[in-house]
Amino acid sequence: MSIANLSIEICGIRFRNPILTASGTFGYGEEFNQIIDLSKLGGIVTKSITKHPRPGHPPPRTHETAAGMLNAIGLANVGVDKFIEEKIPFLKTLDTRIIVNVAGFSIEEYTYTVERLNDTDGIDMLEINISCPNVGADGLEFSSSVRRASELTTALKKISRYPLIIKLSPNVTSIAEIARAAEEGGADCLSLINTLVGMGVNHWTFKPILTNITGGLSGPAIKPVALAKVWQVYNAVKIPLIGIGGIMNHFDVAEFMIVGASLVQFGTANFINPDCTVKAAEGLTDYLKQTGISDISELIGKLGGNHEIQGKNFPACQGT
Amino acid sequence: MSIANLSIEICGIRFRNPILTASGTFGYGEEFNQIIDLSKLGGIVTKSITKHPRPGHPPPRTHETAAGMLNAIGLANVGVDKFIEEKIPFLKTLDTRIIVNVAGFSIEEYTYTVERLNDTDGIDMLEINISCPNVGADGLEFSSSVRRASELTTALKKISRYPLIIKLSPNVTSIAEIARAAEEGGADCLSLINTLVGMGVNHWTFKPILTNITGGLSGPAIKPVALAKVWQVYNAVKIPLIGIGGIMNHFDVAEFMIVGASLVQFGTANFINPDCTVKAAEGLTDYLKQTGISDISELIGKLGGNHEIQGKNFPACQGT
Amino acid sequence: MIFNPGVRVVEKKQLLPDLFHLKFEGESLASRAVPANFVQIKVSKGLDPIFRRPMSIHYADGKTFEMVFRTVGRGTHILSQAEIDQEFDCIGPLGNSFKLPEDGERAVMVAGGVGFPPLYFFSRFLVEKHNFPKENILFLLGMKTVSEKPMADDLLKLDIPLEFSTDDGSFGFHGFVTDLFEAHYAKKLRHEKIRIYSCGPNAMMRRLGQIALSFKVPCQLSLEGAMPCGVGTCLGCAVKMRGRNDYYRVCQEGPVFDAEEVEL
Amino acid sequence: MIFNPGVRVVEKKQLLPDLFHLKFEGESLASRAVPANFVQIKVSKGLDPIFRRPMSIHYADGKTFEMVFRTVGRGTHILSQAEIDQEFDCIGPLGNSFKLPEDGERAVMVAGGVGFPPLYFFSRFLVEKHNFPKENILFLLGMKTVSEKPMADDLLKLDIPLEFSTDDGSFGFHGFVTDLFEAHYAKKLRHEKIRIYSCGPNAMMRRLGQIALSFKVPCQLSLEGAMPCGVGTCLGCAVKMRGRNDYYRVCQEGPVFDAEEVEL
Ligand SMILES: Cc1cc2nc3c(=O)[nH]c(=O)nc-3n(C[C@H](O)[C@H](O)[C@H](O)COP(=O)(O)OP(=O)(O)OC[C@H]3O[C@@H](n4cnc5c(N)ncnc54)[C@H](O)[C@@H]3O)c2cc1C
Ligand SMILES: Cc1cc2nc3c(=O)[nH]c(=O)nc-3n(C[C@H](O)[C@H](O)[C@H](O)COP(=O)(O)OP(=O)(O)OC[C@H]3O[C@@H](n4cnc5c(N)ncnc54)[C@H](O)[C@@H]3O)c2cc1C
Ligand SMILES: Cc1cc2nc3c(=O)[nH]c(=O)nc-3n(C[C@H](O)[C@H](O)[C@H](O)COP(=O)(O)O)c2cc1C
Ligand SMILES: Cc1cc2nc3c(=O)[nH]c(=O)nc-3n(C[C@H](O)[C@H](O)[C@H](O)COP(=O)(O)O)c2cc1C
Ligand code: FES
Ligand code: FES
Repeated sequence: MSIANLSIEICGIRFRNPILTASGTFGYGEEFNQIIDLSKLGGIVTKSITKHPRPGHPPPRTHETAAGMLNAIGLANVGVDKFIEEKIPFLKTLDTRIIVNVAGFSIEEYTYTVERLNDTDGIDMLEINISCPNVGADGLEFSSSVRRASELTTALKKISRYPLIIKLSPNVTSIAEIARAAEEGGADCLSLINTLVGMGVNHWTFKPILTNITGGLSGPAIKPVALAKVWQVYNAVKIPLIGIGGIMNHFDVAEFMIVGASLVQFGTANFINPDCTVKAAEGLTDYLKQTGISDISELIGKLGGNHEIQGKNFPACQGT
Repeated sequence: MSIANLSIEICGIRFRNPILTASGTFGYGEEFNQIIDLSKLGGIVTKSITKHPRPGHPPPRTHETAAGMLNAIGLANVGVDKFIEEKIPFLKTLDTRIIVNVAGFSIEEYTYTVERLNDTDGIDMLEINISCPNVGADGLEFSSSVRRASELTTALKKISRYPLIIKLSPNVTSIAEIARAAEEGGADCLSLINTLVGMGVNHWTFKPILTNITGGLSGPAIKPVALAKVWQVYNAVKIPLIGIGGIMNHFDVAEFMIVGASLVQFGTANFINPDCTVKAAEGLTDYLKQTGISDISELIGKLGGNHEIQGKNFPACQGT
Repeated sequence: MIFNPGVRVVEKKQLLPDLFHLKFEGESLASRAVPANFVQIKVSKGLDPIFRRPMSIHYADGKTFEMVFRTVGRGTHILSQAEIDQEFDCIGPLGNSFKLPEDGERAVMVAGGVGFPPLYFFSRFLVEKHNFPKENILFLLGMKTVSEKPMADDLLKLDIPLEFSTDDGSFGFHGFVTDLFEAHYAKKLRHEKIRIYSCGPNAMMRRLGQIALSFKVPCQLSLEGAMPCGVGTCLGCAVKMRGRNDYYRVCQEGPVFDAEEVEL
Repeated sequence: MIFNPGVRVVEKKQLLPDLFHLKFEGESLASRAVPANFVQIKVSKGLDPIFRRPMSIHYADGKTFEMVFRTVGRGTHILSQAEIDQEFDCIGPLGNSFKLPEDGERAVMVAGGVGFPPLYFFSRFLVEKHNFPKENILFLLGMKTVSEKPMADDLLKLDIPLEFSTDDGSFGFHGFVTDLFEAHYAKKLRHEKIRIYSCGPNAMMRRLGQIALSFKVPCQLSLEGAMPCGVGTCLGCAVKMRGRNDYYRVCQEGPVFDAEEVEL
């Protein structure tokens, strides 16, 4: 049997394999370039970039939890100007897809950053992090208000030179609704999930462990939640999805693709095993051989095997 | 120093200590009566009781995950009639508080069950599980609609002989809103969290691992999420709270109390270490000695130590 | 049922690349165990994996008990690295036991692979505690292939009538152990009063249950399956009651069921 | 920086009830290590605990490297149970190193408890690789109490000027190691060109940094703190830049910083 095809095309862009790195867990690629062969990856997603540089929250910013971690980095980043000047030249030298993650605290801020990136080559797609705490007129953030998610997507789609990925937050009653709003706003792709809101407490000092009090939970602990959300969204929209949440190895990649993801991102796993992405790419080849699949895209949305399972009514019953 | 006081009073009922067992993880108390001394517990919460007996979902009903588990038991229970006839007599013999958990698929069903329980002695409180998949006029369940949560609470409060605990679901954009709705509807107490919606996939067969496809995630994996939700609700309501989610030991108990819980429930932990609750009760005594606290109620809501931290605006920033 | 926080490994044998035999010291547990009982063993100290693993008791005298297990996943892999004197946290003995054969009945044990431990224990139990004549037992063990023969080491020492099947015909009868049973039934057993006891993969027990029901032969199945709690409270180990829209708990009402009680 | 999946324990010593010394074989790692470098070690195979733990390199020759650590929590407790020949997955060497003393400078090492490993390595490095005169080093080690003295076993063998302080006065100078430094400074060091190197608890290094700044003495601090990744990408190990609203990454720009660069 010839070697299975691991490449995936979405939004007219072909990725060597479905394995990307998640925003905020891979810097701007520089550090990992010394540890692994980045040309083995489907692509890299940068740390969130904002209009202005941000120092981030005071430490402690992270906390280890059962099979996961909390982080409240506070969107620390160099700002879009320095990013274009100092980071893009390096990223351009890499033989992998580059997705720039953009964050902001108002539509104007997002627009500014996207327009600056329009003038820059060497980018394949933009991922829009809509989980920042911008509380709009309806008292909700972009990520938890249908109206605001749609407004933001529409505004950015109008101006963006690059295909737009909207990154969804799991901290909502119905992620499918937000997904549809983004799709209708013109999103080319959705990625999910961002972290779950969580916190830690020091039982000796009674203090919150994170200076920011709450943070985002990531890692294997959240994988079951992420799988459910990807499946819910897969049943709600037609645009391609990128699965994120607790992915550690090639089996996890397959599971996210089976519930509907076209690509995936490895986040926290990079901290545990810096070579997890490269190993997973190797593992996928074996896995396809073992399952007799010649093209990895055959996995996408195949939940139920030959009997495809269509979306049952959501929000889903926990069924306790 | 004299032995610290572990007892807590809420809704006019005194509990020997803050340690309860969570619904669905302790049956009706019978099995554990042979393993641990139930009089060492603050109380027992029964498996959810419904109007009619329910066999539950076809297996597989559970799935082990990273530091957690998924379950889709399907509210299997003997039904309220058989519960009163066969289980209450045993529960009455126990020297601990008895909280009966009630579930239903319509206000009428809940009402029926609560009225049947009104005729029964030997119960201290009722806990209302509002996370069942009853999709109302606004397309949402009781647990995710402010209006429906409030309707249900108001209806049950009118008739219930026993103090009412409303058990909140974490699968919502703003748990504080639902909490306030329940408080305004007359709830005497809130318990949280129920499980997070999640799923598992078999990467060899492409089938969902649970027959019900999705299930509820519980265990240490969700503790950070549960702590954040308890703290959010503590800042939103005045009635007492019962903290639930990934609690394994006395340190976890303390952490939940520090963010605002008056009592706690142990769920999944019972499966891992059947004597976890008894050990935690012992551990709490030591812990109070070590922290120099003479009355455990001094822990409640003391986040920040001497500098109490008041609720920042929610939904909280993950701060990535 | 008891809760036993510490049992200690006193013997370890590797029977096959993926088959291990452990002997533990733990009197309070060992002294109460009867055949088909199982334990819930915590294979690691931390949360990974989070659940205990159910394991049949292969044999128990007053002071020690044994288990034989195949490494199929992370939990059993960790357990296979147990070292002499290592302590494990074990709950047990749990579950019910087999019904004894009635007078004049031949006890036919039908084991699929590593399903043999409860039947091994039961065979010894019949012989040692009930003076059941060895020749009134027939033990059928199904394996994949001849190289798995070391699995039967303990069984061979029992000196009871014992026959093998292999899926590939490399040793003993060529076919499934259920086929072997049917061959015996056609030849001889159908003229006798027999009682079947079985443990093995679900598919095999389903087939055997069908055969037993069709022949109207009493048949007891010791079931396996995921067991989050093992003590009857999670309702995770459900098995369908035959002909009723309800479920038994394998850990509490079982693991042994009459074939006609359950739908596999 | 390199990624090294397997290092093997070749020696283990328990210095105190809560203090352990491990020696590993791992050439690619050991051959590149310089003082203040650290490794990120995975203490268990599974997900509990999920993160690696940062550990200073206590000493490294071409082939082996050592660490000395205190058991403070789950991770270090698991590591303390390491056995000879056990393999660990280790990333490293990571981080920067100390600046060398300039001509004529005395190197004053100020170690708080188990902060001594980078300073031990640096002292040997100065002597062995740079022919730095032993008598131009002054090593101050602060401990809680006299029973912790075995902590200094390796240090004593170095035969360099070495003094101790204990919090309770049970051995050496009575007081904190920063007080011992101040006493020395007042007496003698203020007349010399010195350079301070320090590693220890945050509070101690904050104090020492203040002292050094006020005396205008060059001072390098090797910082500790939680390190989720250790390779510069999580931004979790932030330390405040002095006088600027920004942060360094301890794992990448450090662990060694000039006292005037950071606000502890
Ligand atoms: C009452 C009882 C008695 C048992 N006695 C024995 C015994 O004597 N010897 C023995 O080798 N095994 C026995 N088992 C099966 C044993 O419990 C499983 O093999 C074990 O739990 C698998 O754990 P793992 O972590 O290695 O595998 P996992 O990683 O959990 O799973 C690996 C594979 O094993 C399957 N599996 C998982 N759990 C079970 C299970 N409980 N039963 C069957 N398959 C499972 C999974 O579907 C998967 O394919 C018994 C099970 C029960 C319920
Ligand atoms: C660059 C560097 C070098 C280090 N070198 C050494 C060394 O040579 N010898 C040594 O004994 N220790 C060293 N440490 C500290 C060591 O990493 C921690 O003690 C260890 O991570 C604690 O892990 P644990 O699981 O045992 O404790 P946890 O259960 O994680 O925590 C227990 C306690 O330790 C504290 N703690 C957790 N992580 C750290 C940390 N990284 N630094 C300080 N305190 C922490 C916690 O606040 C808590 O109070 C070093 C740390 C860094 C960053
Ligand atoms: C330390 C850390 C920093 C992160 N920073 C960002 C960020 O800047 N922008 C963003 O969109 N997501 C950020 N994330 C979220 C991840 O990209 C990812 O969505 C999440 O961690 C879940 O994936 P995982 O479980 O594989 O880590 C961050 C996550 C972590 C752990
Ligand atoms: C197997 C299982 C069954 C459960 N059944 C119920 C139930 O019937 N009613 C209910 O309100 N909650 C039920 N729950 C939810 C628990 O009561 C608890 O809210 C949840 O498990 C979180 O706590 P934990 O992490 O300590 O398990 C169940 C949980 C599990 C694991
Ligand atoms: S394993 Fe929990 S009820 Fe049987
Ligand atoms: S530990 Fe991750 S950036 Fe330093």
